[in-house]
Amino acid sequence: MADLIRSIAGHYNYWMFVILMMTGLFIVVSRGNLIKKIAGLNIFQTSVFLFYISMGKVTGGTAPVNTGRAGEVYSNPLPHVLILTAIVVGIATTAVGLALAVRIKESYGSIEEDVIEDMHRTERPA
Amino acid sequence: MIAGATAGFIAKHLPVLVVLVPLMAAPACLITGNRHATWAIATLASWTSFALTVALFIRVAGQGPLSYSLGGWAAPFGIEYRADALNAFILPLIAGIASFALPYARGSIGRDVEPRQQNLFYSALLLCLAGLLGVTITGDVFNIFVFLEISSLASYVLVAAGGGRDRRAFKAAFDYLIMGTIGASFFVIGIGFLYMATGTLNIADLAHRLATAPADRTVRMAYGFILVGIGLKLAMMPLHQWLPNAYSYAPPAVTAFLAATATKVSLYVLIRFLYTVFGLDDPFEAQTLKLLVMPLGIIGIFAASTVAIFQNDIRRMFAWSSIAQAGYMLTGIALMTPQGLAASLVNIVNHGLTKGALFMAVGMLTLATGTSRLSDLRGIGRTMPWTMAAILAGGLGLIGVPLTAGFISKWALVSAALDAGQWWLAGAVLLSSLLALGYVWRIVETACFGKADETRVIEPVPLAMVIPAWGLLAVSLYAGVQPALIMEGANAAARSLLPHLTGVGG
Amino acid sequence: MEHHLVLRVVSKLIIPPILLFGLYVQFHGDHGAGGGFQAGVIIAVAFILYGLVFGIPRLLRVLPWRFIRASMAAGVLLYAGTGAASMLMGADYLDYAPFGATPVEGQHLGILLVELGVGITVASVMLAIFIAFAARLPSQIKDEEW
Amino acid sequence: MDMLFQSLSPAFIYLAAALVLPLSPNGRVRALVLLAVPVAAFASFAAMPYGEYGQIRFLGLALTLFRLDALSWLFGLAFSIAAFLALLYALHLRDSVQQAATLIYAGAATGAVFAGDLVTLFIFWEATALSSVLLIWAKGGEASYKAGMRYLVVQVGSGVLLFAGLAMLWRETGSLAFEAMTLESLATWTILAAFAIKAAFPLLGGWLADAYPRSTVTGAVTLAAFTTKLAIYALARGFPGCDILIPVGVAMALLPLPYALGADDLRKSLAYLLNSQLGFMVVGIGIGTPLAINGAVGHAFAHIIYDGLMFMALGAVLAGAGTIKESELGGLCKTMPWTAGFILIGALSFAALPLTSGFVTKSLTFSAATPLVQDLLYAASAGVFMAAVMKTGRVFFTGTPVISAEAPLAMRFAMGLSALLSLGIGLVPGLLYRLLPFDTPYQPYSLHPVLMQLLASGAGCLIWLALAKLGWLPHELPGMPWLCRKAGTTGAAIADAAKRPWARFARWRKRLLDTGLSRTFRMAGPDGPLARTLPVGSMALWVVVLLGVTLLLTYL
Repeated sequence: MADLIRSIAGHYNYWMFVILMMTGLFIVVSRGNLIKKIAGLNIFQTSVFLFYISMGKVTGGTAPVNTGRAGEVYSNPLPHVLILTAIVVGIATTAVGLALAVRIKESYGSIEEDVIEDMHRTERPA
Repeated sequence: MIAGATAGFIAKHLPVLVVLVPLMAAPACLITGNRHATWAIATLASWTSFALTVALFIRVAGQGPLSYSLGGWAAPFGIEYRADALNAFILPLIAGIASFALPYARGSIGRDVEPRQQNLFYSALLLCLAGLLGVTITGDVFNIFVFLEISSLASYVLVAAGGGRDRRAFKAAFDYLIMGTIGASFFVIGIGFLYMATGTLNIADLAHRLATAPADRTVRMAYGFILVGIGLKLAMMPLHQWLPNAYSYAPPAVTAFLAATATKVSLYVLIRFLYTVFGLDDPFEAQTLKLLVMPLGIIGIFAASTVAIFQNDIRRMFAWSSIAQAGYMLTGIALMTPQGLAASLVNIVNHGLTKGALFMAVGMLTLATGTSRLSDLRGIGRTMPWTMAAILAGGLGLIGVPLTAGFISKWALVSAALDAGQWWLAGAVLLSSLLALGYVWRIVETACFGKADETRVIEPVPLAMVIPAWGLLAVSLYAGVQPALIMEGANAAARSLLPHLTGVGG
Repeated sequence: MEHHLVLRVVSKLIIPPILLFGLYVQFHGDHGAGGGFQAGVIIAVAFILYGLVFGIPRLLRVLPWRFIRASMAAGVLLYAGTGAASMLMGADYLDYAPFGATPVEGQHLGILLVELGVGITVASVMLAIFIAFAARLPSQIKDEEW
Repeated sequence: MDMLFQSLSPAFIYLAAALVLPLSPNGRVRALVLLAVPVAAFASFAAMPYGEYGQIRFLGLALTLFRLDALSWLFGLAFSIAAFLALLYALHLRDSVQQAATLIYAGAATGAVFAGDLVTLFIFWEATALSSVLLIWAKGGEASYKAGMRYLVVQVGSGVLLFAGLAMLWRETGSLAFEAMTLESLATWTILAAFAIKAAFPLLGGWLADAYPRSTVTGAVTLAAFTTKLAIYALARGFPGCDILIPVGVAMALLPLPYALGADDLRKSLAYLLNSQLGFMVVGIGIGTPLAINGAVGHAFAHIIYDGLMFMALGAVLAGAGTIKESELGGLCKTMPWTAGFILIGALSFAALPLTSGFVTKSLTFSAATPLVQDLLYAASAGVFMAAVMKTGRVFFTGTPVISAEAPLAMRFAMGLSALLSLGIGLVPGLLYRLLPFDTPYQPYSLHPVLMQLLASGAGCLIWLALAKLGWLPHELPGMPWLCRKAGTTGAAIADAAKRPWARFARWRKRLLDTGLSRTFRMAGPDGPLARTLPVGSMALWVVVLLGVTLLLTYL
């Protein structure tokens, strides 16, 4: 039991990752508002960032900047570098998603998915 | 002298130039405001990169795999571009389709994008091309993710470009974006797990370490996430729902380009991960292919073909047919034999060519009549016999009638299934051809035997659309008559991948 | 926005240091914490602040739309061009060694150029995103909406 | 160059001609070009030494595009003649689609005959199906469209069976060569089934009488020449001496006859007659001795000509009088004397009267058969006489003349040529015998066959006259199988009782099909759960579900 608790507590970063991921996905699944969906997507992506960053963290390590002092412990910089790219990708995705949401709002007058689907249903010729 | 030096330069940097040419042409298009100039740049870039991919294919076929390290950092540490029999086989398809899609876009894009913004459209198309080429050629798994996202973001924009004509394109692009991002995020989580397990991102290095280390839960998690993430991008059956809308509301040139390349590249990534990275030496991985991917592929073939039969919109019908075709490719991959893999690879290329030509022809039809609904196209075969002939020729390819490219793919898949002792699969593939016959027949029936609407106005189709569509169709027909080159390429690729496979299958 | 004197004055005071800090982060990146990504965002923030306080039209007078779009492309071209230049000088793509007398010196220069390209792109893209959304507002934000 | 030219099957001459056809001006020049095609095709292989040409590798399979031996040579000649006559007959047409379809159809049939392996056979087999259906559709109208659809389904189905069979055979033996087979495995049974459908075996041949009468005037002539005879060739090549074919062939010769007698539509009647003639050939193939094979093949050759002649003549009637219903026609020898003369020769050939081509070829088979089979076949001959000579003869030579125009010159020319050929073969049988695949001497004009044939014909004539006297002649109740109608009230009651379970089955099948279709539509139709555009949320949910399933598999 103690082992279990220790293993759960010891991997708290992964638990956070899982919780954030599920939260994000839940929002995408359950909310009909397109902006909220994008927000959910962002939370989901953030969980991925967290996953990578915590993966590269070395306990007691500092940022991998060469200060000239000997014997310093660095965190693994590679996941951080990767996640920088992933953040940029995330921003780009959010921007495109928001732009699409704006265009949807302009052409449909709504960003609620069910309203839009209703419009589709009525305007589609049989 | 100069020519020699140039040739040497190109030969030395071939793998990176393939991606770099469209990647640099994209911002150049952005700066050049003039739409004719941007079109010229884009076309030139795509044809150049097509020539480069062909050169790369010839070189790899002759001299074996080619490795290129970016920034001078050697392979496991720096990013490596690596061309081997597999991706050198896929690359010409991507660049080639783009080379046909760009002239086609010049004729058709005026309907969807206003002249002032066409340079943005072309640069998005080039970015998408560069992304797809990058995914295919890179030897670094994280780099795959980055290029995948470059191409995906560009393709969301390209799909949304159809919104000028039909606002549903916006919603389709939005759905595509949400789903694509979830897929890509799953993929990147999978890569994270792989990195956790091995500490490397280089494909060859990963393959090596995973082959020597026993597979643990982390690797299996990685496998699951990557399978689902890529499955989403390639429209594996229950994850396909983004595709029909995206393909039916995007501008015709975009649909033709994406249908022929985007899902194909995702399939390539799947093959790369399954056979090179994971190598299927963990029984779990083989088990998943057998218990999950194979059934999903077959369900996809039948369900999507059945849905296609009942569609009223031609583009939507062919979009569903694309999902069914993805099913064929998945079953080939899941056979886990060299023949099955080769069958999938042949199908990737042949279906890419056929579907590209088909969507181009349908685009011509849509442009001329202003509709893609079958019920509005009765008797169109009499007013537009040539376009209908092109659609019919492509449709025969989807059914798999002999002398078409589709026949070669089906033949390869059926004989692979027979070789693997999967009689029922061969039967299922043949049976499913009847479904394809069903939806192609509906088009022929409506177009050729329906009562024509006398008041219909037919607008002239620009030559810029006609020539690429027929060109691509001719290529696909040629691939049906002379399948040797594609078959050999696919066989070489399959052989190069399967030494990894030990003790599985049968 | 005309009446928010405090905001206007503070903005005017704070924008030059932001830009300066952005430049510091930009050019410090090759041997410390910093680099084009961060600097690009910081520089963009300066302009976004200007746009927020003084309105998009005035921002577009400072930075014409055409200029922003061109610099998006130019940044990418600078990045990719640097790599291509190293190819032309006989090394692999993105291998900056041949730029200087020694490989280390060359890499300094190369990274500087690449980071500059990244910075320009990031800054202009952030600005473009901001303007693309903000310019869609029907009118200026009014006092009573704050 | 010479090698390349030689290695191409004559089929490609037809196909190339079909390709350039739309480019040539639509007039007399095209007509001449069209007529030159079969001649050129025949000339291309007529003098070539026997052997296998055009061996290519395709998908790792060794294919033989062009195998020339005695059997394929003869069928090649027969198809060239048929194509020539059909094109000549259709010379007045200005319909590119029909002309091209005819060329492709003839080319595909020729290609199938020269195919040295099963894959090539399959490809051309399907090509005949696809091209010939155009000839049915060319007539236009709902009925011919639907008939064409049914025809296509059957023909393509036959091709699918052939493909399945050849795939299995390849698995078993590793060979794709198209040689004589024995019925010892599922593979060969499947291939036989494919041939059987195309040869219109009993119960499998419904498509024939369904489709041919619904095609165009000229289309029927073309259709009658190729499809079934291709199947006969395939049977002669693949299953010679296969015992089961003898009873099947006898049944095939007998069963369609009542229908032929009962049909009011003369072309339909002719289609049934054709089916019956195929039975004679199938018997010959089943017997399998050199003499019998010679008989079957020779009969197929002769049949192509006189059957074509009959379809041409009836087509001319249809074109001239506007109807082909027995009940609406009469006295045609007054208005269409040429046609009447030609059709008489065709009908006599059908009935295999001495001095006609039908006699000299059929008697080959007869003399190879056992006495029982012989008697049954003579009985069938009597029926053929009734349906061919008496039934058509009555329309031409009795009754009040209906208004009708004589056939155009080109049509008459084609009919005359066929009639001449039929008589020529009948008078100088050695001409045809020399071409037959086996070298067995035979003299048709000996006492027994001549006598038997005349007896059978006489019996047929008498029965017909008796029926006419009794007023049981079929055209009082047009359009239904004659036997059922003549069964009388009690017979009708029995038939009704027998029909009931069948009707129930048919209803049940229809309901099953209907509900199945509507269920499928409800699932997969545009608004069905499979095809509906789901909200993004549900799509994302599927991703999670699939991930869950995959990860669950890790615990297995």
